[in-house]
Amino acid sequence: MNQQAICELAELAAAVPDGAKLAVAQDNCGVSMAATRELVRRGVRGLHLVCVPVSGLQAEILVGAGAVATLETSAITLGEFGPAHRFIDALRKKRIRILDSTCPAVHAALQAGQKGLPFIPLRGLIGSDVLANRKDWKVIDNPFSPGDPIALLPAINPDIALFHAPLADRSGNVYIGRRRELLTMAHAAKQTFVTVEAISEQDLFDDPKMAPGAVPAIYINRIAIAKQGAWPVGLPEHYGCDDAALSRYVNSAKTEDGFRRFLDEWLGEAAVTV
Amino acid sequence: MNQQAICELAELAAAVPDGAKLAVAQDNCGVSMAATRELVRRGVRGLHLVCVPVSGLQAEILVGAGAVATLETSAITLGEFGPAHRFIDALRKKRIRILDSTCPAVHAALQAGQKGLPFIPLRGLIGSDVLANRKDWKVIDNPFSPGDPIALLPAINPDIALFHAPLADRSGNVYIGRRRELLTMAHAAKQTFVTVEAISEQDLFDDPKMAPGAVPAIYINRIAIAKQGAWPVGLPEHYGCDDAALSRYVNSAKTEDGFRRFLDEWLGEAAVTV
Amino acid sequence: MSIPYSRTELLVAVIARLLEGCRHVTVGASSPIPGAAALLQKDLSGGAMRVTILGSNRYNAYTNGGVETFDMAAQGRIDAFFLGGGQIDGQGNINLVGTGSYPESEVRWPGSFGSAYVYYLVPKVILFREEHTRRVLVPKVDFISSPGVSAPGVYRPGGPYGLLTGLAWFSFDKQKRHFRLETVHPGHTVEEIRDQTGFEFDCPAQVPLTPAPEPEILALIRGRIRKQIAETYPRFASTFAN
Amino acid sequence: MSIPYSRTELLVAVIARLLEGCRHVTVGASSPIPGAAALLQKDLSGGAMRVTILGSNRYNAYTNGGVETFDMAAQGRIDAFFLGGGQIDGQGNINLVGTGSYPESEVRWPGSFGSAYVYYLVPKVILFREEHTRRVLVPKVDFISSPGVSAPGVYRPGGPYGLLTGLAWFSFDKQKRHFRLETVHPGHTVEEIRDQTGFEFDCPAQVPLTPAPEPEILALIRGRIRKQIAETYPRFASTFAN
Repeated sequence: MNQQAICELAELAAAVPDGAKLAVAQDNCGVSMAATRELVRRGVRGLHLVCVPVSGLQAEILVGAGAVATLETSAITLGEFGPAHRFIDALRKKRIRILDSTCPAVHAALQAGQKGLPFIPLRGLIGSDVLANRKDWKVIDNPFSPGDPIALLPAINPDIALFHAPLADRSGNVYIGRRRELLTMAHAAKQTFVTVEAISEQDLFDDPKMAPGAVPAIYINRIAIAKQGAWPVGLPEHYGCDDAALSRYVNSAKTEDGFRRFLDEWLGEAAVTV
Repeated sequence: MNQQAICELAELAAAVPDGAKLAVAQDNCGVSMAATRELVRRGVRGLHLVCVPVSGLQAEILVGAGAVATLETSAITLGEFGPAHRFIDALRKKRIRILDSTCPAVHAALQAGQKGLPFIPLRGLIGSDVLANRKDWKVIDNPFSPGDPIALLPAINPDIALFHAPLADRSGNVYIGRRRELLTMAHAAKQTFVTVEAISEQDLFDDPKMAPGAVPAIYINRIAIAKQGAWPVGLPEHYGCDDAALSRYVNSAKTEDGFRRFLDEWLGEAAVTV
Repeated sequence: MSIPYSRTELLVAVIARLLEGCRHVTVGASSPIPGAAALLQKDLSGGAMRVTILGSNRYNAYTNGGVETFDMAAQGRIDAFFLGGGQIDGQGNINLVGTGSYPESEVRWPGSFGSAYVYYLVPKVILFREEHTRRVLVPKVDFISSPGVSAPGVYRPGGPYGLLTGLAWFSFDKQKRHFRLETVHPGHTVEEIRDQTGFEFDCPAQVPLTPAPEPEILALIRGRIRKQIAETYPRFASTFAN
Repeated sequence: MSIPYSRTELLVAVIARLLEGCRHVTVGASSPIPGAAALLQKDLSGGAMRVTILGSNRYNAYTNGGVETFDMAAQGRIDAFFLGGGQIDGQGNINLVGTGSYPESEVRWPGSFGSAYVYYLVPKVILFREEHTRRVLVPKVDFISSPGVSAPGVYRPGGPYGLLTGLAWFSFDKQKRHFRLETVHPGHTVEEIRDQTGFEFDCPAQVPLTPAPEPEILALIRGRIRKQIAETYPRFASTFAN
């Protein structure tokens, strides 16, 4: 972390360059919708979005806003609220390149990135069209047991990992609790940007009960305060998802026009900061 | 975990069969010296001891007592207290097979075990005599980048992981805090046996601050209470190592006779249980 | 004399029976009926069976992030799991991606999730899809998110145990690579199943009816289980008996 | 006019200078002098340099267990690290395992620890061994825990930066694959270095003396740094000035 890690939301978004390989968290695991809005506001383009391992509203909006060139994910789902219309439309119109994956493959490739491995093997996959369509994956014969084919995945090292967390401290440590994929993302990524509900005046490492759930400051490059920063997605143990807002979104996004109207309104709202 | 996870120390030790591949933690990370004493008392033989990634008094005593057939470790050290005489003597007399390793290789191979991978690649190693002496390791050409040799390590899946922790609860969850290698050990091992300072009446998962530092009960097969169970090794945040006892040990263990006298005395002491 | 029950209640009871003897069952996202069934069997087992429900806080004791489910599957610590599919074919192949040509897809679904992995590794994968139509149960899936069977030599300790729909329960024969109709749910017929199924399946001369839930099972479902599943699926729990 | 100082204090000051410009330095187990030096340079950098001391509680903010040090090294997040060796040879090979034939070894040391990895990956590895004798600095090590240089094609962003002993500081030339005598510690001579070194090394016509620690550096070492290192190495801190 540099000394100026704590910054404004707009600065954080401005530091995500066009074309970046951006890793984002799954719903209810720390989705920074606040930063997503700032990214759309600044008109980011050409992202390679890596969903860890799936995404919902965040990917759907970034795709709809034309910010995404490549989408690497195991699924895009808005769950019971309905289809991800903008995602489906972008695929049909060939506006994005899709790298369909499977959850453990995203996790394993990020863990390879975390460990500085060039690749990692993974079971499963063989005989699936997921593998058949991933020209970047390989199948080799297990060198320890001939006649045992196994898939190899190249490591994922995102340029930037982006997520939302309940708490950071003044040293730049971020609390994630049990949401360990956020730690893996931060380790694997070149830089990590985080929005948080609040900044604690107490150092997380001064409390032996908090330290095990922390991402150390050395991995964290930017932190912006964004209260309710996951909204309308939820942040477990803090707030649930906003069902009405999500239903409204899915309804609006059925058409491109409807989505544009949604965007105008959403971008018009001021970001909630302190 | 089965329903009878909480048991007596002697039962725990009796459940470690001769010849087991036993993974143990490094000093100050949760060394179960209490279980080690019970293992020596029951006369366990033929262990394949995997030190994660190094060991001290625990491996030294198990080797000295004749319990170890194969020793897989990145180092055996008693630090400033002096040489590990019984370890050195056993090597010289060819009483044990040594698999010299390097710390990140032990960690990576256990992580492969945790993930159910047959092997994992690792950087470094090439050109070292560590690699040259590990006939179980291989070097391949990186399939993604020809001309880039890389080592492959087979996964380590211990029969039993054994460590000492500050706390367990009645459900069988065990608190390890920041000592995450203990989690990896438990995930990779077929069974996990733990000694603890105390049993909490509160479920660790009922406290969101404790849960991130827990090994879930599903990985835990036996738990025995052993107060000061790491002694004379330390348990950070609980007690330091007993310098006088360690110095005394190193002094005794200079000769095989001296070590035998130490053992007699040590085994004569009652285990501290509740 | 039998007590009236809903289709949801029948399916919960059927799945619970299928889980008998499991030590640990994991239920994926958006799976309220399998979740309720797993909790029911856990209750019936006297707590001997463990249940992990992804998306639940109470029934999820994982501490290594999202990867832990998959690592556990690979470790052999998950005995049963549930998968669905926009399309399922007679060889047990499942498609969670879309119809028509890939990647443009005529109909696009969310994606493969963890199917291309857990289907290989979990011994008892129960395919569960309420809709039983030729749209879903097809001769051949358009995209194989995960195959029902694998070539010899492919590491595959897991695979399909059977297929449960709103109309019937089929077992899967890994050797013969196809389904066998085992029971038809009360109110439905073998002819209806044939009409609505797009793939060939084995069919014995006499197909028994799926047993109705016993009164004490129904009472459990409507009582304790409904409360337990409400933590993860509140809306589902409120429409349980419909 | 110079203030009297101990050899320990000199070594701490020398290492601190070598660490200038690093963003993050990690110090392994049983390394009190490198630990003190890293804390000194951190202080001099105004906190811009991060220090991780394995074995410390205060200077260790890791949350992923023992593997995190090695993963960080592979990520390029550690700029400098320290290694020693029972034997070190003129090609920068280090031996932490033992002398004579392997595995019986005439003299057996603890083992290679993480050297067979970090030596390849950390850009600035400082070899540090106080004992400067032909027993330690040998023509060829008996066991290569980790090689000083690697064959072309081997992934190796890291390696030896130099060798500091109780008598002198050598830099390492990766192209030429050998050491160069840079400075001799006050009170010692080039002849003494030659006598005590078992391998060939480059030696300029004039070898400067290792600069003595400035008074303000000595004051820092004896004040703040001594207190800070006492957390991890209490006994060492109490014998600092001896």
